[in-house]
Amino acid sequence: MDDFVYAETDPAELDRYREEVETWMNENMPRRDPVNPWHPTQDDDLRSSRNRELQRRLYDGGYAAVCYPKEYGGQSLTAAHQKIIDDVSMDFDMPILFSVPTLSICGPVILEFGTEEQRQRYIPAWIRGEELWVQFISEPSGGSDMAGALTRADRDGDEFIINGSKIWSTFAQRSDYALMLARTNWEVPKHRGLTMFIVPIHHPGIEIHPIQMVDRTEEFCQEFFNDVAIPAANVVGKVNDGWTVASRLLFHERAAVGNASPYTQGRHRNRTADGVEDLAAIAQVHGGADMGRHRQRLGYMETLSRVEELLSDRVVKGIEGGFLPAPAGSLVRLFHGLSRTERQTVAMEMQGDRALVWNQGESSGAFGLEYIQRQQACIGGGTTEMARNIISERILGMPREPAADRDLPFNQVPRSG
Amino acid sequence: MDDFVYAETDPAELDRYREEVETWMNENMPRRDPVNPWHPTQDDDLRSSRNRELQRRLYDGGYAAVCYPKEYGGQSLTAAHQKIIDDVSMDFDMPILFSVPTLSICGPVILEFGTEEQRQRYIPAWIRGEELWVQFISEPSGGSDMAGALTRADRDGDEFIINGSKIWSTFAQRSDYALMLARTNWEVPKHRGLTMFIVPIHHPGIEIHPIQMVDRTEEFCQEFFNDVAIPAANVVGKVNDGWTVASRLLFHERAAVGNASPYTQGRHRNRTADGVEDLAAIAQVHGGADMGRHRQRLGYMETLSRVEELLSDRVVKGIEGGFLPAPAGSLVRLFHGLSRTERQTVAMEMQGDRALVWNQGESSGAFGLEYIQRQQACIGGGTTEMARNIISERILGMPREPAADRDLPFNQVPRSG
Amino acid sequence: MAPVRFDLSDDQEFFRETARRFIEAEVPISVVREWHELPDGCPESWWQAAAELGWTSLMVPESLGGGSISGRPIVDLTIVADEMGRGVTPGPFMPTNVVADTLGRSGSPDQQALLEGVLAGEVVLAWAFCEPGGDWTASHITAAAVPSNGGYALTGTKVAVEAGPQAHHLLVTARTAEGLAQFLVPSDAPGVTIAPQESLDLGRRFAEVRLVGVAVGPEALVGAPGAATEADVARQCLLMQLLQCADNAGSSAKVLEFTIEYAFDRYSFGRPLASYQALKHRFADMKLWSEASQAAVDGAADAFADGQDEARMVSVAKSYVGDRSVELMQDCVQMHGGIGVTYEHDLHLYLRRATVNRGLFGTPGDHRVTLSKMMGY
Amino acid sequence: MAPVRFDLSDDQEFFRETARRFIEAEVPISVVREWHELPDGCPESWWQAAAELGWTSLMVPESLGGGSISGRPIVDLTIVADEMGRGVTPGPFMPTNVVADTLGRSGSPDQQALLEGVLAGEVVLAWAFCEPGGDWTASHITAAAVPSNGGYALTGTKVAVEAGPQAHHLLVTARTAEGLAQFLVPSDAPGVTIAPQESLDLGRRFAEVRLVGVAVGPEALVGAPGAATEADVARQCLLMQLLQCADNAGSSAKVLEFTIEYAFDRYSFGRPLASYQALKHRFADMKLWSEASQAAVDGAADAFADGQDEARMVSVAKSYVGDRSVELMQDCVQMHGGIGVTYEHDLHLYLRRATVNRGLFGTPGDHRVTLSKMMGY
Repeated sequence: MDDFVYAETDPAELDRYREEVETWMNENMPRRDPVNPWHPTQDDDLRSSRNRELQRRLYDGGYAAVCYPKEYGGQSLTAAHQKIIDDVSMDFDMPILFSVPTLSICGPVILEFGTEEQRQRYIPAWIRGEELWVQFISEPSGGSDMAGALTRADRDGDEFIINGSKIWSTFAQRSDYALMLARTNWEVPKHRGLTMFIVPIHHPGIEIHPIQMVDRTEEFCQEFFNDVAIPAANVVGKVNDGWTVASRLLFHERAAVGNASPYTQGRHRNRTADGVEDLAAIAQVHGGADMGRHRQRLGYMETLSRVEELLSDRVVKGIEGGFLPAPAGSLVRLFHGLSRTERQTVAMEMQGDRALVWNQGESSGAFGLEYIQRQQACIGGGTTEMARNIISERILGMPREPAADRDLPFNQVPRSG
Repeated sequence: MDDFVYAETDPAELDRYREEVETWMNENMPRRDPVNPWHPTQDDDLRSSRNRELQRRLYDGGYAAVCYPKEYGGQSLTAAHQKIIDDVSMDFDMPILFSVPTLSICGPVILEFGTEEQRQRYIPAWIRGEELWVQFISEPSGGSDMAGALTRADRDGDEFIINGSKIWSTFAQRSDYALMLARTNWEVPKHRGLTMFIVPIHHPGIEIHPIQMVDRTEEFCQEFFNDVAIPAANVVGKVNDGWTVASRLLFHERAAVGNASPYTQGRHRNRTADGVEDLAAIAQVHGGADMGRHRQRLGYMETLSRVEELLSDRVVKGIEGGFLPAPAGSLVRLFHGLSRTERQTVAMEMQGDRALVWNQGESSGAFGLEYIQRQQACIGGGTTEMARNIISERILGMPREPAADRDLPFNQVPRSG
Repeated sequence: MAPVRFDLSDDQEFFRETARRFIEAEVPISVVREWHELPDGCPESWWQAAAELGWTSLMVPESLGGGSISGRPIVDLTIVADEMGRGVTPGPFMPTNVVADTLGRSGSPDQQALLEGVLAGEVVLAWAFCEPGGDWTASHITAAAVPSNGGYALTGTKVAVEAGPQAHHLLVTARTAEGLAQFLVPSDAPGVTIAPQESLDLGRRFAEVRLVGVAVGPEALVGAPGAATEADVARQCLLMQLLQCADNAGSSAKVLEFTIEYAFDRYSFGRPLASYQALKHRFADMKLWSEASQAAVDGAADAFADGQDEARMVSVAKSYVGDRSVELMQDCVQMHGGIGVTYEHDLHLYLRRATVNRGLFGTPGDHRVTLSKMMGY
Repeated sequence: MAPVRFDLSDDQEFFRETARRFIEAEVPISVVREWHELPDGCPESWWQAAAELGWTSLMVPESLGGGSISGRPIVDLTIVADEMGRGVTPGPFMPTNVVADTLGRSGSPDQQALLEGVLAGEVVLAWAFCEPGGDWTASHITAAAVPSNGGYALTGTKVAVEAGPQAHHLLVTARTAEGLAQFLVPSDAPGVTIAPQESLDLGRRFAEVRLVGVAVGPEALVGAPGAATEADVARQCLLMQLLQCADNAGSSAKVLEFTIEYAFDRYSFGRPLASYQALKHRFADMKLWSEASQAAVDGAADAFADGQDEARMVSVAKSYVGDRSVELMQDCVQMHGGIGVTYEHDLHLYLRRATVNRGLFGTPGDHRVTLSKMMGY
């Protein structure tokens, strides 16, 4: 089964729910400070993080991860309900850190492949805000080739011993557990020798190094594993069947990145020009002689952001109704990457020189910084190149790229220099 | 040898030559009618064509195909001299029809691979304006895969019997001879079973069907061959070595399309917005509220046309000096295709509604017609896709595309449905 | 998998299927080409058959014999436009429905009586709106309606009047002392000259309409001059723009479909075109444009049907679909190579029509300016 | 095959080679990163060594101890700019040369005496030109030079003054009753406040320069106010823009080189990235942009050296190179994937600098407007 579960809901019920959510949020969630908003990623204390506290509040109110089944702490509601919560929550601080990957990526994977014990043990802990998860999937040598993992897990009695390195995990240092893909058989083609594990992050054998991004923030990490022993009970799905699990994980990642996941809570906001309104405001300030050009840009940005919403609704409906295959999430992912880079370019252009050279303390430089990092939107969570492969091969059914490693035993596959 | 022959020439000599050419043209060539210019392709009478007459005038004056060796009717001069003639000739009617493919594509091929008899027999006839040539290379089933020719030439004593079909020859019905690529061996891989022939076009066994383009003009033709007997003496190069000849032919075609050939005479002009000045004029008329947008477009078009000139000079110099490999002509071809389609799009935009719906007799519709045909600039003379393959593979040295037909006997190669 | 709405009711789905089968049976491309030679662009009998399927009744109130399929007539209308785009189907569909909508809403009983003929496909309506050099907004209208013996005398020149050559009645937008006004005028009224214009689109018909002191009675007025008419005109523009977008979404989806087929069938260097990654990635982009265009059209149609923010959403659609649809078709021409720029190949028929839809009633650039102004800039 | 001019004389080629080897030996990227911490962006001693290679003498007349390599100093200057771009090499190269050029042409003997220090790399010059919200043309200048006891009092605010923090003297552009004028002012003159600004470019230094009633004598005037100064300012702008373009042509060529290498070395799904056609075609476009950028820079430099149509050709270069260089780098970031947006990777150092070069002294869009106006529209 390659799509989400949705239920029919009548409009009246949804209107009622919206009112209910609005009332509750007003009474229970902190309003977003428009001037100097709190950014979920700013707060870096592990145990008593604001994200965990806010997640707990949602849980107590019954508005946490509402698409999850009741028995695991959710509400068994529909994507429509979650969307209402997201809309309303735009004016409030939300525990965004729990949305990706914990609830939207790791969550559905455990729901689908986890043992009942694993589900009982872990899912409620997320929804109550007690545990944050990350993914240990990408590797320094791997790029988009997730199945090319070199990290090894060698069986030793009822344990597996992990050695190797993973990269691009989000805030691993602040998190508790990770879903990790490791190679358990080197004698077979790459897809058939992988296994998915649940790994406790704060383990003596695991070193975590934050990665400094171009703007010097440290959202991502690289991890090094030295003889990390993991109980066999932590295997997710079957041993050597990890790729089945991983491809579902990647599917949910695309959905999350493409705003097509019903498991995310709230919406991420950008430091600078997130909405087109923000751009309009910039134009007001710096417009002047360039009004003609700014109007074209502004109108185009408004076009892209509206069409992006409409497309993502269409894709969700299309997958839900079986009109579109599940990989259609890649359409949203591709559109998002392209429109976001476009927006950051336009924002920089509108800011003018101030985005390039600014007085100490001025905020205009952030526009320049976001511009030089704009490709992140086309890289993170699966590159736009992979999205185009998926669209052409899995939606349009075009022939797959010849892969030199398709049927070769993995230990014979050519690798980076 | 994969590049043109150039000679050093001192600037003073060139200035003198320019004056000489100007004087001569003023006295001997008909001035271009700015209002209702003559278009070399309009005139469709085979024998007494204006192109032939103008070519003869150039020859009598000693300004025809000046880069050709003296012994074949040229002047053994340099590309710099030809460029001067081209510059000066912009104000005069020129026999453009002889430039491509006769002088710039077929010419160098005969120079390089033709027997002395062939050279003596054919080259002077072009330069004197007596014979026009075309190419019979592309085939309906072939697309960019010139070496996949299905037209067969079966040996019969000292003749070859041709059967099959060719397409995209330019004004074949007005021409005299063609360079034709045909398959003489089906048991070997495609590149090793081809032969190049000189074919008299007006032959009972050859049917010529003009192809109507989107704007209903008929520049190109398709030909059908039924048991056309060609003497073995008409083979160019060696039997079954036709691909060697053809790849040189394609090289010269790219040079010609990329304005990098020293063998073309004069420059082709467009029916509508050819120069940026034309665009500026349109903007003057229809500018109005869109001034801001038009300025951006106009400035960008000026940018592209200037850079295109500079790039093509650079590439000619680069190939000449051995700084760039011969395939660098594809850079110019690619730039040209992209800038031309851009210009035709902008011209249509500037014309506004009049390019879409117009009163009978108004000329503004031509802008709409050129817009819907704009891709011709990215297709004719080798597609931009082929140019990108050439640039990445032969200039950047990237791995070639896997070809299913590389080493397969041709009669076993998979073909279009 | 053709990109149509995913929320069609069974009735709407049946309506769509019927339209598609009707077009495939009655107006295959070969017939479209034959009809290029017809002065009206299509036979009257065929238009009457189309009308029987409800193509002219959707915007007409039930009280006047019309009626929609879903109760959301605008959505139903885009379904037909989408299918007509897929078939580059000729016919006075857009102007007839747009004018019929206004007559149904603002017309006098006498004027509404005309709708019976429209429902039967016997009466074709055209909208004489844009003037030479005009910008497709009411503000540029200079045609004058001067009071004269109890009625008005209309004078002005209108261009790109779709269905002008075959229209029986014209809705003429003009200025009066009381503000903007619209008049329903018989095409053969004295003083009216209708000169067919040439168009990039070989299927539909356009005309220049010259009015020289055309005398009409007060009963020719459609609705009240001033604010009411301004609102009618604004709605007529939005409706035309929405239908143009639906038409282009349908035609570009269709072009993409047959170009993808071509890429599978066509071999180059022993491999199908569809196996070349550089082309696959461009097809992926085109698929994205096509799906997003459909989403934009549906979003605009819904906004219109709900009366919520329709001006913005229609401009968004025009801004997005206008550009993506023609760029998609141009890249499909490129994918076809030489054959794609021949008259014999059908591609240019789609591109011609889409290019006209893109430009009339405002280019994408124009609509971006509109959107920017809506944002107060 | 790095895209440099194909018509370099042996002397020029030697000059270029020397510059490249000097940069590779003295300022490898590791050193560039260390120098980010230096207040002046580079050690004085290094700048003096660079000056010994002739980096500050090209625009200075031989009579004053300067001299070019080829007799076409502007061309020689772009050779250094291209190499510095390839190395993202810091240093007050652009403003020092631009101001030195003006002093050499219009300066008084006393002012020209300063050039000796410039030639030795001991004196750094900056140009205090653009004002907050300014458009990089003389017309926006509001800084005032008011006559006061025999000399002038200068008042105004200048921003994005390159090399401002380390400059010994400032060339200040201001208005007088006689028209536009320029003054050579010691950085430590009373009333001058130089506040370092932050920049996307971590290598070069910029400052805001505030002048409050700065008293200068008549001898501080550089050239004659009015037309003569207008011409000097125009030339200074063109020179800065040309050097920005040469810098970006060099840096984007370098980025493309190491990204292509990466594509050969990096394997994905058992194949090098360089074997994927979708990427190959993008690399082909980038190669095109890179070669065309070099052609545009060389064309502008030649036009400048020949004094023929240089304003147009420099705007053409800024319009083309400005956009293509940063788009090339952004696509190279994409080719690198995640590692390309890390601080540790060098790519962003190039992109930061190229983005600043693209924007200061007019964006590509600004220069397209300029070109359009040159065409009388």
